[in-house]
Amino acid sequence: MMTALQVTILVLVAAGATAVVLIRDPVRQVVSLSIYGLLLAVLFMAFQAPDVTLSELTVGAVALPLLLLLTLAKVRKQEE
Amino acid sequence: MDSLLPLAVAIPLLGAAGISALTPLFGNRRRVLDAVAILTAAAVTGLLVTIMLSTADGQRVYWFAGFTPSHGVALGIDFAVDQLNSGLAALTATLVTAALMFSWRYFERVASYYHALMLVFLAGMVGFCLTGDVFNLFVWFELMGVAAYALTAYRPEERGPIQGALNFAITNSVGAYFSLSGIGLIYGRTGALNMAQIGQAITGHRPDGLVVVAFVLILMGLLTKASIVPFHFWLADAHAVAPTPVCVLFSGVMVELGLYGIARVYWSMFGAGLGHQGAITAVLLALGTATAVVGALFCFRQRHLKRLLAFSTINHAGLFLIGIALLTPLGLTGAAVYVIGHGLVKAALFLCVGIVLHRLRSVNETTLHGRGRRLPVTGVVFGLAALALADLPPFALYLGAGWIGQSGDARELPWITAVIVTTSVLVGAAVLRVAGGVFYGLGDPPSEEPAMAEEASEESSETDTAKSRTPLSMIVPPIALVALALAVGLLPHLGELAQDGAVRFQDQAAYNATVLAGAHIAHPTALLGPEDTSVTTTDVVTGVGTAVASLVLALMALYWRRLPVLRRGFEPGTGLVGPIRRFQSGVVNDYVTWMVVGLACIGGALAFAIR
Amino acid sequence: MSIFPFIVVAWVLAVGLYGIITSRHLVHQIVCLIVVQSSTYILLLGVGYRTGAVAPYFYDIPPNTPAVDPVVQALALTDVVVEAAVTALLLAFAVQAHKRFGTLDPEELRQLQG
Amino acid sequence: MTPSQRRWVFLVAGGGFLAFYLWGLVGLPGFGHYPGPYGDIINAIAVSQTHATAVVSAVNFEYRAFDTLGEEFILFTAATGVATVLRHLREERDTSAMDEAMNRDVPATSDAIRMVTLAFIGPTIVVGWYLTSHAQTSPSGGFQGGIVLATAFVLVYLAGQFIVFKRLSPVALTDAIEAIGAGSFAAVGIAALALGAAYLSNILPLGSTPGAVNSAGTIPLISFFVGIEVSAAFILIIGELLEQTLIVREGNR
Repeated sequence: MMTALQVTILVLVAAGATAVVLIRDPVRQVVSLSIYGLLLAVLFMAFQAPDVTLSELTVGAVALPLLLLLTLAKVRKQEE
Repeated sequence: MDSLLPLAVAIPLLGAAGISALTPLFGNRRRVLDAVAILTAAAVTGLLVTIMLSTADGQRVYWFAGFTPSHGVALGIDFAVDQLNSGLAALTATLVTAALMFSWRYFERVASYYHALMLVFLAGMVGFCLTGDVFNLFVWFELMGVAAYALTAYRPEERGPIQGALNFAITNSVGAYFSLSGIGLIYGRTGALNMAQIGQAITGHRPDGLVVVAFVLILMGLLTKASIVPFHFWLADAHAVAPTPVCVLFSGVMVELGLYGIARVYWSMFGAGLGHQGAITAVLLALGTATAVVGALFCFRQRHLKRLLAFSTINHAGLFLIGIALLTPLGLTGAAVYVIGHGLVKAALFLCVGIVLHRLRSVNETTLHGRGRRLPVTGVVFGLAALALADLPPFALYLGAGWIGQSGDARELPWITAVIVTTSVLVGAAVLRVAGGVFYGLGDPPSEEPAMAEEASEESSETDTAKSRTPLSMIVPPIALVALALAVGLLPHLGELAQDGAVRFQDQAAYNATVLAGAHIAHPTALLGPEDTSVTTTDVVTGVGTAVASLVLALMALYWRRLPVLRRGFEPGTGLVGPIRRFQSGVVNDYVTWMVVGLACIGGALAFAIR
Repeated sequence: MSIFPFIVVAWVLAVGLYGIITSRHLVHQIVCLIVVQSSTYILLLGVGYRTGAVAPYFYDIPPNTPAVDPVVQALALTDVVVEAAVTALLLAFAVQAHKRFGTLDPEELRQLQG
Repeated sequence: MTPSQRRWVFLVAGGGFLAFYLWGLVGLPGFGHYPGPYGDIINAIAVSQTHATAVVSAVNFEYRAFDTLGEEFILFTAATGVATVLRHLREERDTSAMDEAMNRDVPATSDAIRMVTLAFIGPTIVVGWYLTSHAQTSPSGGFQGGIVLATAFVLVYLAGQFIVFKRLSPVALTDAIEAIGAGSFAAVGIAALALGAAYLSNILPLGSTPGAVNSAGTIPLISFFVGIEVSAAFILIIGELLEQTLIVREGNR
């Protein structure tokens, strides 16, 4: 049996993944990826996985968006 | 004895970490790095040969952290070592040693990163071979993948390596995530990650959707690594641009590891539970045949030497898959011997191309025409290796080809021999054409491909300047490898030994009992019986015939423009692949699309058959 | 209803693949690869979940309380590290690709073909 | 293929794939019905066997420590790979370009922001250290802690001091520290072999009280090495990309 929280978060995760894919502007996409990472972290909390939640927060919501933004900044500089 | 098993992975990992850690101390003294790397790889080779010899009397199982299974449930991770996988691991270590020796003088400048990456690559491949845990298999798959992507882009100042590495990394990552999804599915059913335990859990039930889907998904990553059509597109892109010593490992063992993975996953996990051998044989045979044909056709029309050898690897990957697909001990025996012979010979060919690049600064068959006459020794080695690749006895390859063909005949699939012979003739002819044209100046230079000019000019910077002589450290490894391929072919009782290994590999009940209950099975039995492995006159005649036919076709290609009839306006090979050439578009989006198409087709076919 | 989380898994995987094949920007493509991989976390943690069970930490709860599967959580952790590692490497490739080709459109990277 | 052809091919094949995958997924026991036995057995024995109350850490650093070893080396390899791929750019410029770039590219950070950021560095290090050292008791471990520790260095950068960032983490040294972290993990396994136990066995005393910070033998030790490895790897990767962002050579296309 699923709790209402789990169902809600799952719907949000599905929508979030779709949004991340459909946003074609890379910078906005990175922001959406960060939000998607947060949603996943909440989902993992609801799945009783605090350890994975912490990793997803540090990696998915912070570290990877940081790396992506650095890459985009580099690319933008080159185009100037 | 058993405590040697973890060392086969731990030593190269420690070597890699040690090299990186010591770089601040030895930064500029690269001979120290070279020596540490070569010694590490050589030690691992010795270790794995010892391990391989110790498996003759039965499988060895090693439980990490000492967690032996209780009541048939595995708590930890195991290495399950038999003749075939330890032999493949030993081949891997041999080729890494040869490649590192070759690198001694090959790179003008080389950072410690190269040595560390090579050793991690070695550790990943050995771990992949030996593990008995399916998630652990995925971990080593990823480790060798990440090392391979980085090595592909080792010359990032050029366009080719970056594009090749991107295509390689994205396609293989997608494949790996399919595999991981399959692992998740099967875990959800069985609550196990140990292959033997999973196999035991799904045996005896009617195979349902979950088992079929998990099987196909796990195969995805392995088929991609094995460059089976339509998952093969990345291979030529990556092999053509990676540094030559790295190509040796890509073509010589990495692709073959994907095929090993397919065999391992089938016989240690799904074989008994899935049943329906006929359907699985049909699907795998179709994939293997398509791969062999596509690889051979593309190979023949290439002018870029590394790309030509890369497509020949695709052809051979298809032939190995045919051997596995027969599901007979003899088919697997043939594939195993074929893999070893091919690994040694293909490595030697790549190293010879490396020497050509080192001395003549080009890998373009057209511009190199005749210039290889300055490299007489390399020419002889390349020519011999090319003949061996065309199944000339007594190099080991003809045995593998012969046994796969024999096993096909026994299963009333006589066309398999025809596929092996015709595609081997095409590939052998392409490589012999290079040997004759480049090293002996025979015939006319083949016409230039338009896309070729820029590519070849980019190929030069592995070595900074053209050298006037070939260092001994570069010519000895290919000679040794060709000699080794000859020695393997002449080994007495090779067939019986290899087939013993194959039977053990295919006996899933014995595997389960050994891994989960620590049993010692002295006489394993495969589902299908072993066959005669004596070397027949037919094998020798077929092998010689293939080599001679290759030679004739190669000479025809070289002297095409001087032949009296049927020549104007038609370049041999081009007409055959024109229509399918645009599939190899270089765009990774296309490659991933074809992967999904392939997955849907394989899945659909098996779903219809097994449902 | 108990299949719903797994439908989300399949959806996330398929959407990520769609993103990869339609992408016209390498960084976008790499992000789509992250989405594909995220489906495997949901799958792993989903199959290890048990209704009403607690997280497998027995610091302040008695050891025999029903808990969810710790193994899939360890696997998901490994998976997250793999994701971070592969993404970092791909981004380094993308930086170099942009430098060498002057574009990040996969369609325009055509050094190797045929 | 043109993009629209590709999209159509994918819509057909992807539909087939989706149907196929769902066919497999419906065979699962259903959400909330984990069947066991692996996890249940681990849950039942891990606390008494390893004295770690965080069972996930027990799996990561003991039962399946060999996976984690491979995983750490994946990160090590990726960091090495990033350094390999971006190294030529580093060699292509000289140090004066870096100072110029500093002047040109980094907008002046206001003192207020700098102070606030600096104030965060201390707590970040504390949190990272806590996470790294409590793998055996609570949901944490070397991986999460390592990333948090790496972000402390990013804060140093945000405080406006790329030079300080580079001085705190020169590439060769970070690389060496990373290698020592990963290598020590592999060496812990060898130490067990030397003592006659299986590779990666827990050879240290487990401590008397499950849940104590000094309990669980090699689990906190391995977590510590993982923490070193992960933080150094991320500092290396972030540092390489930061350098890319700051230093752009003129006309190198």
